[in-house]
Amino acid sequence: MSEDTMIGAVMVIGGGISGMQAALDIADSGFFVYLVEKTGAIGGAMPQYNKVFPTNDCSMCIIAPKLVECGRHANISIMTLSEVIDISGRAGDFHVRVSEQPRYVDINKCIACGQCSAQCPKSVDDSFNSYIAKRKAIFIKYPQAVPLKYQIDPAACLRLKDPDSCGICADICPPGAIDFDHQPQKHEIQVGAVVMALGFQTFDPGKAKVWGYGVYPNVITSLQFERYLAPNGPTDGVLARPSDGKPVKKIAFLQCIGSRDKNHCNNEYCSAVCCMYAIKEAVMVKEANPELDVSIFYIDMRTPGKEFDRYYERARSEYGVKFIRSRIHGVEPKGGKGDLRLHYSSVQGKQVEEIVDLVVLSVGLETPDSMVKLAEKIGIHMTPDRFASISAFMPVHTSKKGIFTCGAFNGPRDIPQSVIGGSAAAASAVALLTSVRNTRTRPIAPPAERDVRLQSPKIGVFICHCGTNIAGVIDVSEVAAFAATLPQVVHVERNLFTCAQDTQDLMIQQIKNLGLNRIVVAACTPRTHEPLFRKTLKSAGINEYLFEMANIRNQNAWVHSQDPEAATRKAKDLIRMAVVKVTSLTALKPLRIPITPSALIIGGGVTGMTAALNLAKQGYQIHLLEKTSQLGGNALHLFQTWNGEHVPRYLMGLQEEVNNTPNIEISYNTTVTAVTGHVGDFTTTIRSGTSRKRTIQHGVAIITTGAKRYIPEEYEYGKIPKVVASIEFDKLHMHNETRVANGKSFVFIQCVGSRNQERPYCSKSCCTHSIQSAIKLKKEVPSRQIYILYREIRTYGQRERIYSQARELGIIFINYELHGPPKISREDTGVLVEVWDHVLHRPLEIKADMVILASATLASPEAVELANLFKLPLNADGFFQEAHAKLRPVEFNVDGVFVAGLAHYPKPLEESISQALAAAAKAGRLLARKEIALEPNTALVDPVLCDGCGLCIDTCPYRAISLVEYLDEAGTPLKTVAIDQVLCKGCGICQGTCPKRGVTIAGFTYDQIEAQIDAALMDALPTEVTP
Amino acid sequence: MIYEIKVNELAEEFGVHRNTIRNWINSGALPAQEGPGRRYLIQWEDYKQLCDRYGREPRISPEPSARTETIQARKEAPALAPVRLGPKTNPLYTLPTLADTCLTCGSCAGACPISGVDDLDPRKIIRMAFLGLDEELLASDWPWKCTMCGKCEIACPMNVEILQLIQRIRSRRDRDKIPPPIQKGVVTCLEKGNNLGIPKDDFLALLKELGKDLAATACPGFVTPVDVRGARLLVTINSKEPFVEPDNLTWWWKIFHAAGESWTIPSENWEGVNWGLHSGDYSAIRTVVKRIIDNIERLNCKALLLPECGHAYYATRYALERWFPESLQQFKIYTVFDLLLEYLNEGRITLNPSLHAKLTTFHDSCNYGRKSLKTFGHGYFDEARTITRTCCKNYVELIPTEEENYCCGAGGGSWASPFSAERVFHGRIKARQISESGAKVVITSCHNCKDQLGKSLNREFNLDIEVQFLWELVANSLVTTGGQTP
Amino acid sequence: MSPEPKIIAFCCNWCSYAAADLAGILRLQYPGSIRIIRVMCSGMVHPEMVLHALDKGADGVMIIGCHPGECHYLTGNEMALARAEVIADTLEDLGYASERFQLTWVSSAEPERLVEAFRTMSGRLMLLRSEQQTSYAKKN
Amino acid sequence: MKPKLSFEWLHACSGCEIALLNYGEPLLALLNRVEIVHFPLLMDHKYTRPEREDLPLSLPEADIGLVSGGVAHQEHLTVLHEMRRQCRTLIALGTCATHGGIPAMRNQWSTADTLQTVLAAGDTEPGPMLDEPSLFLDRVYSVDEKVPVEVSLPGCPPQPELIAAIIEALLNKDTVPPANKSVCETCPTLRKGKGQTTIRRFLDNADYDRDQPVSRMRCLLEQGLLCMGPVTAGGCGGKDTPLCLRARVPCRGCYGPVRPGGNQLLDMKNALASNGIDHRSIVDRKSLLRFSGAHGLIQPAGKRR
Repeated sequence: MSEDTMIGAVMVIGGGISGMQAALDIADSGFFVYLVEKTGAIGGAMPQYNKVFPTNDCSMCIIAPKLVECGRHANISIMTLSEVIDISGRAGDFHVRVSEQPRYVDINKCIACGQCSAQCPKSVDDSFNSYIAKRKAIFIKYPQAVPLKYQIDPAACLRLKDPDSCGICADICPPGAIDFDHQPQKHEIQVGAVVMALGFQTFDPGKAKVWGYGVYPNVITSLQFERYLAPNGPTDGVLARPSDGKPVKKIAFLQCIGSRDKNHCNNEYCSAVCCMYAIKEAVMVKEANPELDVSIFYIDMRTPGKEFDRYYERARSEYGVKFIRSRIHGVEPKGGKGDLRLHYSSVQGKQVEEIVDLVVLSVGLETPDSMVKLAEKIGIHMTPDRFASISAFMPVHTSKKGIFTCGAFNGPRDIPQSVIGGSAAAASAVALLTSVRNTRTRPIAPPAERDVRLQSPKIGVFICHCGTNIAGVIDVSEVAAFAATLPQVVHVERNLFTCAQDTQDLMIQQIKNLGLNRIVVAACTPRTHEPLFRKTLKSAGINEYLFEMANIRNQNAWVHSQDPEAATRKAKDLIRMAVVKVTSLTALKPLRIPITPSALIIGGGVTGMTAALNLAKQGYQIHLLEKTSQLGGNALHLFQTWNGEHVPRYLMGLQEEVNNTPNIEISYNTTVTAVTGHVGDFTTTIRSGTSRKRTIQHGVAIITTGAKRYIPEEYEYGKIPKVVASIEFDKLHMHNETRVANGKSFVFIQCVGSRNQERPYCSKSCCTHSIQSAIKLKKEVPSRQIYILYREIRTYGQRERIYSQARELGIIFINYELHGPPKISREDTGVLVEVWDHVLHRPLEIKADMVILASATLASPEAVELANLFKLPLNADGFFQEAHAKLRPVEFNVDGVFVAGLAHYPKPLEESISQALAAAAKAGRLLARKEIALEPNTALVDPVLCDGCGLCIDTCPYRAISLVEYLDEAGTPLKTVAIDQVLCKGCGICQGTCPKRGVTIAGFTYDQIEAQIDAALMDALPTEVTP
Repeated sequence: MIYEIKVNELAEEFGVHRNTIRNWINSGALPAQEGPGRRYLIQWEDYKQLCDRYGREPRISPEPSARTETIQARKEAPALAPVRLGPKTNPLYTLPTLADTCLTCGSCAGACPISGVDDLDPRKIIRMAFLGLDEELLASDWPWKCTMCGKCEIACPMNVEILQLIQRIRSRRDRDKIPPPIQKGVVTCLEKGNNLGIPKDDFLALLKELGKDLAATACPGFVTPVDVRGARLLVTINSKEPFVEPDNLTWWWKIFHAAGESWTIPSENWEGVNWGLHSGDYSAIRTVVKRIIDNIERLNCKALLLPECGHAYYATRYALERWFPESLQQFKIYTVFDLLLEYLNEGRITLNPSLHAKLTTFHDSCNYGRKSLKTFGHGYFDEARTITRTCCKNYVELIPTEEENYCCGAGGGSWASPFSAERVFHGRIKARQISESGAKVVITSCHNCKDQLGKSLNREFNLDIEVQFLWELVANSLVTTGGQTP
Repeated sequence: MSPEPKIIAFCCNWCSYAAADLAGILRLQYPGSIRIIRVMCSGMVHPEMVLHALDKGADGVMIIGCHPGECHYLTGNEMALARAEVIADTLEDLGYASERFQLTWVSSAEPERLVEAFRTMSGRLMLLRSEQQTSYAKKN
Repeated sequence: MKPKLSFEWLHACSGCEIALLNYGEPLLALLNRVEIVHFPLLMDHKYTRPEREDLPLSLPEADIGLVSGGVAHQEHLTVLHEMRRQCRTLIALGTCATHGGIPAMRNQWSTADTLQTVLAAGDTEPGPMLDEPSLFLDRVYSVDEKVPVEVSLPGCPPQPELIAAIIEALLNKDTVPPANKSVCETCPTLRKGKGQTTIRRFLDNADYDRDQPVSRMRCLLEQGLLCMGPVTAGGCGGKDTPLCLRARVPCRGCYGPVRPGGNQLLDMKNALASNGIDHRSIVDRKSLLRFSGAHGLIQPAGKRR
C-alpha cells in the first residue's frame, strides 16, 4: 500500500461518547471524519442519564461541550439515520457502503421550532425515555440533540402509511421542511481507516418473567429510574410510584440482572458499570429525600475505579444506603395495590421479607444482534460474550488491520474508559494515516471580528435554568427582570440549557441581530464552560474575552438550596457583579507561539513505550526518560494478561521496536531536575547518572512514572518464609521453585494494604492476578487445594470468565468481609490459616504450604517531586489528579502535560496501554498544530502610573518583569518596568504588590475588582461606625 | 425479657395460620402463659428459639442496638470445632456443577420456602458438600425435609445442579436411617408388588366390585378390564387409592368408558408409585419400572399411561429414558395431560363447562412442571390449563405460577415422612398464594399435592377450598352421549 | 435575628474556586450572604481591596488560597500570607476588628474544609456584631 | 479687571504662605497680574473669626481662593465654608489642607484626651481649661473632607515654583497637570534588587560615594532605609532629583499618598512584605502616616467596628 494512495479520512461508526471523542481527536489531528450514527442524533446512551458517577455531574453538562464541538466542527460530517452495510478494501483505502434511512425532514430548512410535533396527532412509546413516556410520530431524539433537526418515525406516521390521511405537520411547518417522499439513499465512501464505536444496549429483563418486569408496574429498569430522576424526563425529575403515583418510601436495587447469569440469559460476563450506577442512583434519590429507605442487593460490590471505593463508602456511611449481600431470586406482588415482596436470605442465613414500593433492576450491557452480524460481515472476530475480540496489547485494534474499535463494543465499560478508548482509537488511526495528514481537511476560517472599542457597551445577559438545577431554587424570572434594569444591559434571555447547541446558535443570532458587544452568562462554573461560550462569542464575530460568567449554580443554587430567597438575592448580586465587570473588559488577542514538535515522556514502562511509539509513528521527535537502567517498568514482573496473553514476549518486542525507532531518543538512569517554559515550548533539565545536566526543548510532556508495590506488614509477611507477596510468587511460580513445585495447598489473601483506612482505594488488578495464578497452579497439579480469601471478587467485565473457570476447577473462595481477616500462624513445616466461612458461619482451618498476599499498588514517591516541577496536583492517595475524570481523563489543568498508566491510578495492563494511546492522541493533536494561542490575560504595565520603583520585580515567580530606562519627550531619563508576555502567567502577584496600581492583569484590574465589590455590597449599608 | 404476643401477630410474622400458633403453644413447642386481653406472655429466649427453628430473623432483639451485621455470629455460635479443610476422600460428587460453581449469592436460599429450618438452607447444603462435610450432611435430616421442588435450581444464576446433590445425599444414607415409612414402602413394594402390600385376590375382588357398581350406575356394560391381553393402554394404580379411597379409581374408569378406550390393569405389579425416587434407591426405581415394562410385554399393550402421581410420573419416565430407552420405541407413553387432551381433541369425550361455576385455579405440581421441563424438556403448564378451563369458565392464576410456582410442601416423600411441622411450615406460602388468589376450587395432578392441599393446608390455614384431581374434574364434567351427566 | 454577615471571599481560580464548585456538586450548604470573587491567585489581592470592601459595608473579607507548596504559581499564597499580617495590623490601626479579615488555605479537593471556613467566619462575625451591640448599648 | 486672589489659613503653621513668599523675584511679576483681596498673614484686614456658624462673617468675593491648614475647630469650619462660598476655584494648599499633615497625627487620640494631656495635665499648676472644649471637632480633617476642592497642592511646604505654576495655570485657564507619579519618577538612584530583609532607622548616612552624583547611589530603600518615595506623590524636586534625595536623605512622605485615596502606611508595608522584608522591623509604623492622618486613616486605638 504505497503511502500516497492512502486516504486522509476516517469513518467513525457510532455517535456515542466514545465515537464523538474519537471523531474530535481525529478531526483535530488533521483528518476528515465521517461520523455515522444509526439514530436521528449523536449522543448515544449518555444523554439519557441524569447524573454520572463518580463526580455526580449532570450528564448533559458533560456531554454538551462535545456535542456542540462535533456539531460545529468543519472537519466532522455527521451522517444520521445511517448504517454501514459493508466494508471492503484494505487499511489505508477502505470502500464503505452506507445506507441512509429517510428523515422526511429537510435538514437545511428545519429550525426545530417544534410546531409539527405539537400538532402531530400520533404518539408512540419513546425509546429515549425507555418507554415510560410518549413521543410524537415527528420528534427530536432529545431536547439538546445534535443535529437539532426533527425526524419522522416511519413506523408511527399515519401519513406515510396512507398518503391521503393526516399530513398536518407538512401544512403547518413554517420553513416547509417536511417532505414525505424522501427515499432511502446509498452512499459509497472512501476512507483510510474505520473506528467502530458501536456502543451497547441494555438487557431487556422482560425476557425472564421471574423479576416481574412488564407485569408489575413498580418494577422498572435503572435506565427508566434515570429518566424519572432527569429534570427533562417524563415526570420532570419527580419520583413517584408508576402504579399509582403515590410517593415512594422504600426502594430496592437488584444487581446482576442480565449479567453473571447463565440461567435467565446467556450473559455470563459482569457488565462492570451496574454497581456504580446503582450507588449513584441511590445517592441521588437519598439526597433529594433523606428519609427514603434504599437498599442495594448484590453479589459482589464492584467499584474498582478511581475514587469509586470512596464513593461506595460515602454512600454507605454518609447517605445511609443499605448494602445487602444477597441476590434476589425474584419479585412477587404483595396485595393488589402495587407493593412488591422481596424474600431473601440474610448474610447470617436467616429468612427476611421486605415489602418495597419500587424495585429497580440494574440491567447489564450487551451487544445488540444487529451489531454482531455487522461485525461478522466485516470480518471482525467476536468473543463468546459477543464483544469485539481485542488483544490486551492492542486494546483498540480489531482482527482486521485498519479497522479499530472502542467504547462498550470492546466489552462492558464505564464512560471514562470509553472516552479513553475513543482517544486511543484516534491515536492508532492517526498513526496509520500520518503520511496523508491534512490532505482531506477543510481549513477553518475564523469569522471576522467586529471592532467594538469605540462603541458604548451593549450587554446581553443569558440566564440558564440548567433543567431544575438553577430554576428549582432561584426565581429566575425575578432575577431576569432585575438584570434588565442594570446599566448598559440591552437584552436579557432565559434558557433551559444554555450550553446546548440550539441555545448556542440562538445566542449567535442574538449577538448579531442586537449588535451586542458584551455577554454575561449566568449559569454554571467558568472553569468548565468558559471555553465553550468563548467559542460561541468568536463565531458570533465579537472578541471572545468580552465575556463574564456569573456562577449561579455551583456557587449559589446548589449550595443555598435550603434558602431560596437568599439564593435569588445572591443571584442578582452575582449578575450585577458580572455586568459591572464585563462593562470595563477590553478585547484581547491571544498570543500565538510556535510549538516545538517534540515530546518528553517520563517513565519507560509499557505505558511510556506505547505512547512514545505512537507519537513517533505520527512523525514527532520523542525523548524517553527512564529512571532505571532498563525499559519495561512494572510489566517486567508480569507473566500474563487477564486473558492469558504472554507478557514477557510482548515486552521484548516492544523494547526492540522502541530501540530501533529513529526518532525516539532514550536516556537511562535519568531524572528530571528542573522544568521551565510553557505548552509548546518547555525546557526541561535532566541529569543522567552522574553526568552533566542536559536540557531538552519539547512541546508536550507525558507522565508515565508508574507505581510501586506495597510491601505488606500484616499476615506475618517477612516472618514466615512461606508467606510471599503476589509479584514475588509469580517469579517463584515462573521458575517452578521448590516451594511451589511440591506445594499441595495454596492460600491467596486479597485486599492486602488496599481498601483500608490508610489507602481507601481498590488496586483494581489483584483479584484477576490472584485468580490467574490459582488457575495456573490448579491446571499444573489438579490435586492441589487452592483457596482464595477475599472481601469482594472484582473480576469486572469479561474477566468474570476466569472467576467462573476458577470455581469450575474447584478453587475454594472464602469471603472474610463479615467475620474478619484470616489469622496466620506457623504450624510445623506449613502455615496455619484460620478463617471463618461466610456461608456456614463456622471457623475453618487450612494448612497451607504457601500463602500469597495480593498486595496493593501505591503511588510512586517520586510523583510528589515531579508534580512540583510541572506544578501538577496529586489526589489524596498520591496519584496524579487528572483535569476531569470524564471530560479530560488524560489531561491536566496545566496545558501540554498528560498522564497515563499506573501514575494516574492502579489499573490492569490493557487499560494502561489504551490510556497511553489516549495520551499520545491528545499530545499528537496539540503537536499537529504549528502554533498555539496562549491565554492573553497577562500583566500590563500602566505607563501613566508606573515610575519604575522596582518593588514588583523580585516578587514575580516567573521572573517576567525587568526594569527599563527610557527618555521622555523632554529627553530626561526615566525608568519603568516591562513584562515578558510569554513568561507571564497572569498570576497577579505584581498587581498585589504595586503601591501605585502601576500594573494590572487584563480581566482582573483594580477598578474591575473594586466595581465587583461595590456591586456585591450595593444594598449593604456601610459598616455602622460605633462612635 | 418477657415478650408479649398476640396470636394473629405472631401468625402473620411466621406466615402461618392462627391455629398453628395455638397448636405450637398447646404442644409446648412454644411455652407461653395466658396474658391479659387475649395475649400470651413468652420468654424472649423461647421466641428466639422458635425463630431459629424456622430460620426467621427475630423482629425485635433484646438489645436494640445490636446490629445483626456485627460479628455477633461468632459470640453467639456455640464453640464450634474448627473444620480442617483438605482434599476430599470418597467425595459425595465429582461434577463441579453440583457445588463448585456456586457463587454463594444466596438466590437459592432466598427462593427455598424452608430456608433457615434447622439453620440450614440450599446454599449451606451446597457449601457443606463443597467443603467436604459429608458425614454432617448425611447425618442431617434437612435433605429429607427438602421436598426437592427445584425452586432453588431455577433461581440459581450459575445453574448449579442442587437437586442432584440432594438426591446424591439421600442415596448415600444407610438404609436403616431413612425415614421409616418411606423405607417400609419401598421394601413392601419390592416384596409384595405394591407399597401397601395389598394381596392379589383382595385387589381383584375390589376391582370387580367397583366395576359392577359402575356398570350399575354411570357406565352400563362396564367390566373392569384386568389382564386384558392386546388392550391398547396399560394403566397402573396408586396403591393408596384401593387401600383408602377405592372410589377414586372410578374417575379414570368413567373417562375410559366414555372415550371407548381399550385399556387394562395388570393383576400383578400394578403399583404406579415409585418411592425409590424419594429414598434415592435407584435399583428400586429400576425394578418397579421393569415390572411395568414386563406387564406391557405380557399383555402386549401398545401404550402406557404414566402413573398419575407427580413423583411416579417423573421416576417412571426418568427410568425409561435412562435404563430402558429401547422400550420407548416399542410403546407410546402418555402423561395424564396428553391422554385427556387426545380424548378432547379427537372428540372422544365432551365436557360440560357449566357444572363448575366456582372460581378455580390449577396448582402446577413440581414434578410435572419445572422438574419435567428441566429433565425432559417440557413442562405441562398449558395442557393442564386448557383441560381445566374447558371444565371451568371461572379461572384465576396463582402468583407466581407455572415454572416459578411454589411447592405445596408435601413432595419428595414429605407426606409420608415424620416431619409434619416442617411440611406445614413449607406449605404456608402455597396457602398464602391460594388465599390471595381467592380461588375456591384447586385442581392438581398429584396425589401428594391433593392430600397436602386438601387435608393439611385446608384445615391448618382455614382455606375453605375444595381440591380435585384433574381427572376427577374431567370425570365429573363428562357429557355422555346420552346427554345426561354420569 | 439580624441578617447574616456579608462576607466578600476572594477565591483563587485553581484551588478555592474549584473547591467552591465541588461544594456545589456535593450540595454542601453554607450561609447565603457570601459573595465569591474569582481571582487568578490569592497573591493577586492587594490589601487595599480588603479595606475597600470593609469600607463599602462588608462585615468580613476572606482570602482563600491553595495550601502552601501547592500554589499554581508557586509563591502566590506565600505572598498572601506575608500580606495578611500587614492587613491585620492596618485593620487595627483603622479601627476595624482584625477578626473581620481571614486568610485560609483550601485545596481543590476539600469542599468540606472551604464550607467549614465560611461557616466559622460567619459565626465569628455574628459574635462580633452582638459583642459590639452589647458594648454600644452599655455605653449609652 | 485683574483676577482677585484670596488666602486663608486654618489649622496651619504659615509654612505654606512663607513658601509662596520664597518664590523670589518672579513673585512680583505674579503679584502685578492679580489683586489680592484678602491675605490675613500679609495684609492687615481686621475681621473677627466667629466660633459658631450663626455669628456673622463676611469675606471678600474672589476668583481663586487658597486655603492652607487642616480643619480641627468650629472656627476653621465657618471660615472654610465662607471661603468656599466666596471663591470660584478653591486650592487646598499644603499637605495639612490636602491630607491633614503633621497636626493630624493627634488623631490617634480623641480630642478630649489631647486637650487633657496638652492643657490640663502636667506637673505645673493646672493651666486654664478652655471654656468651650466642645467647639473642637472630634479629629483633624483635611479640607477636601469638608468642602469640595478644585485643586489639591500637597507638600510640606509645597514647592514655591509649584504654587506659582498652579496659579499661573489657573490664570491662563489651562488645566492643571495631574501629579500621579511617585517620588521615584524623578529619583535617579540605581535599583539592583530588593535584597535586604529588614528596615534600619536612619541613624547613620546611607552609603554612597561623596563625589559621585546621586544617580550613582543605590536606591535607599534597597539599602534598608525606609524611603517613602514609592508611596509618596512626586514633584517636590520639580523635574529633577527629589529634594530630600538631593541630600541623600530618604523621603519622609511629606507630599502625601500618590493617589488621592491612597494609604501610605498600607501601601508601603504591603510592598515591603511582598518583597520578603520584615515589615515589623519598622519601629513606629504609625509614623508612615505622619503626613496623611486625615481621611480617617489615623484612628484612636481601641475603637473597634
